[in-house]
Amino acid sequence: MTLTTSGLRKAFGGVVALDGADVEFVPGKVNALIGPNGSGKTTFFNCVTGMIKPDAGRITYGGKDLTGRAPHVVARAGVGRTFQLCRVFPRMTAVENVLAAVRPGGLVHGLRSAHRRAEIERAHGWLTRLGIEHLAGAEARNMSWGQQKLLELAGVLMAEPNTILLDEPAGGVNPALLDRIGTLVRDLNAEGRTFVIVEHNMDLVMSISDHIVVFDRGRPIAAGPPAEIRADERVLGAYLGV
Amino acid sequence: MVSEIELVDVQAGYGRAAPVLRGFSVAVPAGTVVCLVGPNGAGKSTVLKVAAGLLAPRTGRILVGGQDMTGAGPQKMLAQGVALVLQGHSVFREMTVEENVLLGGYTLTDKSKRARRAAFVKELFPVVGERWHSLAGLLSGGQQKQVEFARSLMVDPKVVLLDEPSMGLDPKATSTIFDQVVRMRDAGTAVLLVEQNARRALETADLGCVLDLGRVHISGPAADLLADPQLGELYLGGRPAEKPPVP
Amino acid sequence: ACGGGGDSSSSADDPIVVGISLPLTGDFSEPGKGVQEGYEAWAKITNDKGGLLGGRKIELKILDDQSNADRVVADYEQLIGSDQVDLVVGPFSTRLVVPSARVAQEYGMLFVEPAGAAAEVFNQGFKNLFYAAPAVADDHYNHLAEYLLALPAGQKPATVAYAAMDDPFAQGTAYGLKKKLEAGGVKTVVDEVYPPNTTDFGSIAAKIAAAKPDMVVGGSQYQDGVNLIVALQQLNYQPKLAAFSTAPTNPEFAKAIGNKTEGILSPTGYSQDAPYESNKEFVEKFTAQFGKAPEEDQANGYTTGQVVAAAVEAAGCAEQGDCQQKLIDWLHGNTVDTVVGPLKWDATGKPQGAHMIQQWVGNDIKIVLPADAKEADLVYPKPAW
Amino acid sequence: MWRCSRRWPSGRRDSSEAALPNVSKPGASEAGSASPGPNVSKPNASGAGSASPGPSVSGPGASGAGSALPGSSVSGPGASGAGSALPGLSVSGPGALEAGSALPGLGVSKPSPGLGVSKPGTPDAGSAGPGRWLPLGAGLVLVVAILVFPSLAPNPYILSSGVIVLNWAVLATAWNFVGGFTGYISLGHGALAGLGGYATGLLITKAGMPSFGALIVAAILIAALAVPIGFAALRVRGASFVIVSIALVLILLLVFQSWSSVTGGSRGLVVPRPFPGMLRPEHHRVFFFLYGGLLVLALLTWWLLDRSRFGMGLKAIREDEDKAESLGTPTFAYKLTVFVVSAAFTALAGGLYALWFGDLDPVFQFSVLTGSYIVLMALLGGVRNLFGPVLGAIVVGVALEYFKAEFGSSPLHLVTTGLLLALVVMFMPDGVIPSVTALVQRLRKREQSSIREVTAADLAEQRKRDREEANT
Amino acid sequence: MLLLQSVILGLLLGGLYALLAAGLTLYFGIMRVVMIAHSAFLILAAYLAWWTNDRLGIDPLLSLVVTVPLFFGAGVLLQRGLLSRLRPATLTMMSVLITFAIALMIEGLLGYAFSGTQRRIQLGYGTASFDLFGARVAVVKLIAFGLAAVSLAALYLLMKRTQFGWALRATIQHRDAARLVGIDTERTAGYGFGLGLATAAIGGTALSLDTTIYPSLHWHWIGPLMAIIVVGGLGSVAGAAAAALVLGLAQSLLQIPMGATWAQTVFYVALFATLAVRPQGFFGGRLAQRF
Ligand SMILES: Nc1ncnc2c1ncn2[C@@H]1O[C@H](COP(=O)(O)OP(=O)(O)OP(=O)(O)O)[C@@H](O)[C@H]1O
Ligand SMILES: Nc1ncnc2c1ncn2[C@@H]1O[C@H](COP(=O)(O)OP(=O)(O)OP(=O)(O)O)[C@@H](O)[C@H]1O
Ligand SMILES: [Mg+2]
Ligand SMILES: [Mg+2]
Repeated sequence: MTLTTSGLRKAFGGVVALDGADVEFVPGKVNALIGPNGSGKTTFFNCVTGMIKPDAGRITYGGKDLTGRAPHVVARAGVGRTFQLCRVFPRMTAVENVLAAVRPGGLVHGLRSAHRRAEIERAHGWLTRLGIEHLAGAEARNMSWGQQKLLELAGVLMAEPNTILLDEPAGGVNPALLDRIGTLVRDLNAEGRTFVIVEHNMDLVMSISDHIVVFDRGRPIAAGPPAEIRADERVLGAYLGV
Repeated sequence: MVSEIELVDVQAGYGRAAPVLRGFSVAVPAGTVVCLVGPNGAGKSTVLKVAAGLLAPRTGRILVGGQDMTGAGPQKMLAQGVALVLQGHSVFREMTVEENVLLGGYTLTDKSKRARRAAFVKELFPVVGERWHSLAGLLSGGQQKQVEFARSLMVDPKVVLLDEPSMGLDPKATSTIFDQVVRMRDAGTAVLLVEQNARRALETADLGCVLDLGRVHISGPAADLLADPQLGELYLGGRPAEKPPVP
Repeated sequence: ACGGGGDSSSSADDPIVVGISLPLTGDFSEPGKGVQEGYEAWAKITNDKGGLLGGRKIELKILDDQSNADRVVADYEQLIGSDQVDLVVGPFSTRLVVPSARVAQEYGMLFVEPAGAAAEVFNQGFKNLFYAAPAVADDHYNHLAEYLLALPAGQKPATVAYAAMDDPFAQGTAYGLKKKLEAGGVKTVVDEVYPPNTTDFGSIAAKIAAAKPDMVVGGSQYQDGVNLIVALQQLNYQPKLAAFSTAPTNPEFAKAIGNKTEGILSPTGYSQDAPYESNKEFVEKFTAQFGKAPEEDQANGYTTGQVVAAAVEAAGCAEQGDCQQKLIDWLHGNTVDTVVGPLKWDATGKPQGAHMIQQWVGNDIKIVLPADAKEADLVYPKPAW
Repeated sequence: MWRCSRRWPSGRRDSSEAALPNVSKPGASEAGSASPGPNVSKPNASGAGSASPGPSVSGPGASGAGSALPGSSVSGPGASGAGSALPGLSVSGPGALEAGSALPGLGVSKPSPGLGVSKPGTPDAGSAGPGRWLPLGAGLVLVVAILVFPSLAPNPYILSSGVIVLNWAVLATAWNFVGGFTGYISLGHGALAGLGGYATGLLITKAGMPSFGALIVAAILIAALAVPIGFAALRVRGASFVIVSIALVLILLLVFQSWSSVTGGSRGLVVPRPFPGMLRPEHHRVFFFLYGGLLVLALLTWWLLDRSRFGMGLKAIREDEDKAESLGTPTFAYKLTVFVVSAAFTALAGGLYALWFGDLDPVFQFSVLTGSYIVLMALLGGVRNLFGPVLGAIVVGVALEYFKAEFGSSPLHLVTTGLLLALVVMFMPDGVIPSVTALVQRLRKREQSSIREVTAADLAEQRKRDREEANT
Repeated sequence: MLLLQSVILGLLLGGLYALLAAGLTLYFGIMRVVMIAHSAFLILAAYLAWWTNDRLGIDPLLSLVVTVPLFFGAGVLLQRGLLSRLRPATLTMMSVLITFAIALMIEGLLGYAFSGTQRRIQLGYGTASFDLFGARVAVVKLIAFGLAAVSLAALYLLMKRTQFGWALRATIQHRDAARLVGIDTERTAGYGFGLGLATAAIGGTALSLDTTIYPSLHWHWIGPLMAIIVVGGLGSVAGAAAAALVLGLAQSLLQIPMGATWAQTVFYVALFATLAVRPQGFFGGRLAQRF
C-alpha cells in the first residue's frame, strides 16, 4: 500500500502551505518527514487524511484515489494519524479513549457492545506498551501533556491502521519513553505497518527511519536514507541551520 | 544572597484529587538556570504553575526575591517579575501575531519600550515578523510556539519559568531559544526550565533536578546529573547525548 | 361539595362551588382579570341577595391558566376531577375556550363562557356550550355594515383597508365586516394580518397610508390597536372613517394615543348606560365593590354568572352528574335576561344578537348605532385625528 | 509495595531530621550528608549548611511524609481486588468492564456512563455490585410504577398529571439521544414534538387516516423530515447549533401560524378523539399506558445504543468531533442517524399528545419554553445516564405543577423555574444522579485517585520484565 | 412612495437591530457566551424607561443616566457571580441555560411587578413626524436610530482601539495565558459583560420610545437577533451591524408583498441560507466554526 501525492497544493489566503508536493513514501518502512517550522508538514497530513481539501493535486493510497475524501473514509482505508496539538477525548477514561478507536462496521456490528472482553484486553495491551497502563482509569483531561500524547498514540494503534502518520510523537514525551516508542515503531514496522513520522527530534528520526523526506516551503527538497540526508547540503541549510 | 524565587515544601494538586506535588522545594538564584526533568506526569508543569501563581499550593510557601508571595495570583507574580511560558499552545488564536506579541507587553506603560521590544523579538524570530498580521491560530505548531516565546520576551522579568519551550521547534528555533536562555542567565535572570529535551537542557543549565511522582528524586549540578548512567537510563533516554548531526 | 368526592346530595347550606380557570398571567392576563372581577361581582351580588337555590352561597374557585392551553385543560381537569366543583364556567379567549369546553363536555358538564366569540367555537359540535354575550365576533359590526351600505352611492366609502391581529376573535370582527362590505360592493385595498406579538406597526401603517383608502378597519385587541393608530397618525393618514374593535372602549385609550381620538368607531357588547333591568344594579354595586365602573370584560363575566344562575334556579339543582344535563337542556330552550340584554342561543350555543357601535365624539365615546339605542349621531366623514 | 523495593526511595527519606538533601552549585555548602540514598556523586562540599543560601532543590523534609500520604496506598489493582498481584499486564481497569459486558442483556448498563457508579476504569469492588444491578432495579421499579400508578391515582386529575409527566419523560429521553450522546444541545425539540402532533392531526383530519395509523405515519414522516433539518443544523457546532435549534422553533411557529389554510393557523387544529365514546378518566388511563410503553421503548433503545459501538462513536463525537472523524467514525452520518432516531421518538410523543389532548395551537406547540423544559429535565437528572432524563422529568414535571399551585396567580412560577435551572447549572452541571453518586463515593472513600502511581523506575522494571517474558 | 417609506422604516428598524445585535455579538463572539437573556434585559430596560416616565414623568431618554450604569453593574455581577463559575469546557452550553434561566426570572419578575399588560410610553412627540422626499419620518424612530448609531460607533472603537478591547479578547481565548501577561481576567471579563448589558439598556430605552412592551416580548426579539449575529458572522460587531441593516430593510420591504408574519421569516431564511453557504457568516467571523 503505497502512499503518494502528486502536485499537492494548498494555500491559505496568501500563505502557500503546500506548493505542488510530489511525495512517495516507501511502503512497509518507517518514513520520516522533516522540515522547518511552517514548511507544511502538518498541512500535508491534513490533506492526506481529508481534514482539509487540497486546492490541487492528487493523493493515492495503494492505487486508490483518496483526494478530497472525508477523514473517516481515509481512516477506514487504513490510514491513521495523530495530531500535533494532541487530541484526546477529554471526558473519557484512558481505556475508553482507546476503545473509542474501534470502528463499528455495519449496523449490526455497530450495535454490538463496545465493551467486549477481547477488545478491552487489547486496549490495555496498548496502554501497557506505551507505559501508561497505570492511567487506565483516569480521565484524559486530567493527564499531563505527555501522557495525553501517549494516550493518543495508543488510540491510533488500537484502530490497527496499515499506515500510521505521526505528527511529532516525541513532542513533550520523556526521553526514556522515547526509546520505547522508537522500539515500538520498529516492532510494528516489523509486523508490516508503514509509518510516516513528522518529528523535530533528529536523534529519533535518524535512529528509527529508513527513509526521510525533507520539506521546505511546502514541497520536498530531498528524500533518501538517513545517511544521505544527513549529508545533504540543502537539508543542512534549510533545516538544521548550519 | 537570596534566591530570586524559592518554593518551600510545596504540596499542590488539582481539585479534590490526591496531591501532585508532595513536599517540593526548589530555589533559583539570579543568573542561574535550573533545569527540571522528569517523566511524564511527574508534576513539572505543576511546579511552574504553582510558581507563577496559576495554582495555589495546598501547603508550603513561595518566596519571590525573599518576599513571601504564597497565594498571590499571576498578576501579582508578574508584577514581582515572575513570568511563565506555558506548555502546549497558549497563543491567543483569534488575535493577530501583532496583537499577541504586543499583549506580552500589556503591563508596560512605556510605549517606546514596547516598540523596541517588539522590534527585538521580530528580529529574533523571523517568522514573527513575516506573519505579523495573520491570526496566530493559523500558524503552524512550531510557529505558534515561537510567537509565544516572543510574547514572553516583551517584558524582562527577574524570574522566567519555561515549560518545554523547545517542543515542536525545528533545530534552528531550538537553538535560538537555548541561546536566549543563556543570554537571560547572563543578564542576571533566574530561569527555571522544564524540558524533555533533557540532555540539551542540562547542558545549558547550571543545576538539574529530577522530579518523579511529585518529589525531588535527585538534584545537583547539571553536569553531574548528565553523567549519571542510571539517571540516563531512567529519565534522560538511553542514548548518550548526541550533538545535532554535523557531517 | 368541595372535596366531597362523589356525594352529590347537597344540603341547603352547602355552598355552590363554581370552578373557573382564568388567564391571570401571560398574554391574556389583562382581560382575564377583567373577567375575574365580573365573576367576583356576580358572586358577591348574588350572595348578598341570599345566594341560589334558597340560600346556598356561591363560592368561586379560580385557577390561573397562564394563558396556556395545556394549563387550562389541566385546570378544568383538576376542578372537575379533583376538586369536585359543582359548576364550571369558561375562561377567557377563544384559544382557551375550545379545549376547556371539551373537558367539560367529556365530563358531561354545562359550560357557559364569557369570551369564546369566534366562529369556530360553535362548529366543534359542543352541546354543552353557551356564549354569554350578545353576538359572536363576526356579527360585531353588523349595524355599521347596514348603515354604510345604506348610504347613497356618492357618499358610501369606496375603498377599505383591513388590518387584523392573527387571532380568531380579533380577525373575526374585522372579517365579519369585510365580508358584508365586499358583498355590498365596497373594495378592499389592503388586507393585513399581523401576529399577536407584533410591536412595530410602521410597515403596516405605511401600506395602508399608501393605498389611501376611505376607511380603515382594525381587528384589534387593545395595544395593537393603539399602536396601529399611532403609526397611522405618524404617517399623517386621514381616513374618512376608522373602526377598531375593543381598543377604543378601553378607559386608557384616549390617553394612549395622545387624545387624538376624533371620530374613531368601535363595536361594543356592553354599555354602562344600557337600559336593561339588571344593569343598573350591576353598575352600581360593581362600582361600589371595585371603585370603578365595569367595562365589557367585567360585564361578560357577570353575564356568564347570570346565565348559569338562571339555569340553576330553573332546574333546581347545581352539582355534577345528571343535574348538568338538566341545566343544559333548560338553556337550550329559554331566554335569559342579562346586563347585555336578553340572550338566547341556537343549538351550537351561539347567541343571536348584534353589538352596538360607539364613536368618539369630542372627548367621549357615545353609542351611535343602532338607531334605537343611540346617544349621538354618527359623524361621517370623521374629523381629522 | 513498590516504594520499599526500589532503588531510590527518593520520596521518603528515612531520617527524621529536616535533612534537606540539597545539592548546590559546586562549591556551595551542603547539608545532610547523612541523608540516605543520595546516589549522585555530589560536589565535595563540607559544613552543615542547612542555612545554605545557595540554590537548593529538595524533597520533602519530613520523614514519613511520603508514607503518610494517602496516595501511597492507592494503587489501582489493590482497590479493584482483581489481579492486583500482577503488576504487568494485570487487567485492573476492566474488572468492571468485563463484568458489564458479561451481563445478561436486560436493562443493565454498567459499561461507561450508564447509571454511573464509578468510572469504568476505576474498578470499585464495593460499588460495582450494586452499580451493575441498579439500572435493572430502577428499570423494574419504573415499569411497576407505571403499571400500578393508574389504579393508585385518587382522581382523574392526578392521572392526567401523570400522563403529562410521562410525556415529559419520553420527550426528555428522546432529547437525550442527541444531547446526551453527541453533546449537541437542542432547544428546538419542542418543535419536533409539535410537528409530530400536527402531522398526526393533519393526517387524521385531512387524509382521513385512523388515529394510531396516523401516529405511526407521522412519526415516520417527521423522522424523514429530520434528515434535511439535521443536514442543515448539524453542520454547525456548539453555540451555533443552539441558535439554529431556537430558530427552528420560531420559524415553524411563523409557518404554522401563517399557513392557516392547511394548519388552521392561529385558530388551532382540533384532533378528533381516537376513542370517541370513552369517558375522560378511562381515556387518561389508556394514554398513561401508551406513554408508559413508549417510554420503556425509548429507554431500551437508549440503553442499547449506550453500550454499543455506535454509542461509543457518538460519545467520541461529543468529546472531540474532528478526532473521532480521524479515527474513522463517520461523524456526520452518526449525528444524523441519532438525530433522526431522536426526532422519531419526539414525534411519537408529540403525536400521542395530540391524540390525548385534542387541541393544537401553534403558539404552544412551537414554543421555545417546551424545548427548554426538556433540556432542564435532562440536565437535572443527568444527560449521561439512562434514567437521568426520566428522573428530571418527574422532578420538574411535578415541580411545574407544584409551582403552579403555589404561585399560580402570579408569574412567579417563571422565577422559580428559572431559579431551579440556574441552581442545577451552577451546582449540578452533570445532573443529580452523577452528583449523588460522586458524593456517595466521596463519603465512602475520602480521597481516591483513579491513577495508579508509578515512578520511572517502576516502569523500567516493568519493561525489563516484559522483555524477559517475551524472551521466554 | 410606499417603497421609499418602507426603505426608511427598514433602515430605522435595522439601526435598532444593529445595536441590540452588537451586544449579543460581544458576549457571543468574543466571550463564547450565548446570552439568551439579552433581549430580556432589553425589555427590562424598556420597562424601566416606561416606569420612570409613567411614575415620575421623566423623559425616557433621561432614564439612561440610571439604567446604563445600573446595567453595566448588573453585567459585571452576572459575569463574576455566575458565568465565571462555569467550567470553561462547557461554558458555551451552560451559558445558554443559565442565561435562559435569567431570562425566565426577568420575565417572571416583570410580570409580577407590572402584570402582563402591554405598555407603551405616552410621549408628547410620539406621533410627531416630518417629511423627507415625500415619505414621513417619525421623530421617535429617528431618535432611537441616533442612539443606536452613536453607541455602536463607540462600542466599535472601544473594542478595536483600546487596550481594554484587546485584553477582553485575550481573556476569552486563553484565560491562563492572559493572566500570565498580566491581565486581570476576572475584571476584564466582567467589564466586557457589563458593556454588553449597557447596550441592552440603551437599546431598551430606544425601543420603549415607539413600541409596546410586555414581559414575554423578549422571545419575540431573541430569534431575529440571533439570526442576525449568525448571518453577520459571530464575533464581528461590524458584521452584525451590516446584517442588521440589511435584514431590517429586507423585512420591511418584504412586508409589502408578503404581510407581516411571513416577512418575519426572512431572518430564519437568511440564517439557514448562511449556514448552507457560508457557515462562518457573511461579514466576518473567520474562525466561527471553531465554536
Ligand atoms: N488554516 C490555516 N490558515 C492559514 N494558514 C495556515 C493554516 N494552516 C496552516 N497554515 C500555514 O501554512 C504553513 C504550513 O503550516 P504547517 O502547520 O503545515 O507547518 P508544519 O510544517 O507542520 O510546521 P511545524 O513544524 O511548526 O508544525 C504555515 O505557514 C502556516 O501558517
Ligand atoms: N488539570 C488537571 N486536573 C487533574 N489532574 C491533573 C491536571 N493536570 C495534571 N494533572 C495530573 O497531575 C500530574 C502531574 O501533571 P503535570 O502536568 O505537572 O506533569 P508534567 O510533569 O508536566 O508532565 P509532562 O511531561 O507530560 O508535561 C499528572 O499525573 C496529571 O495526571
Ligand atoms: Mg506541524
Ligand atoms: Mg508538563
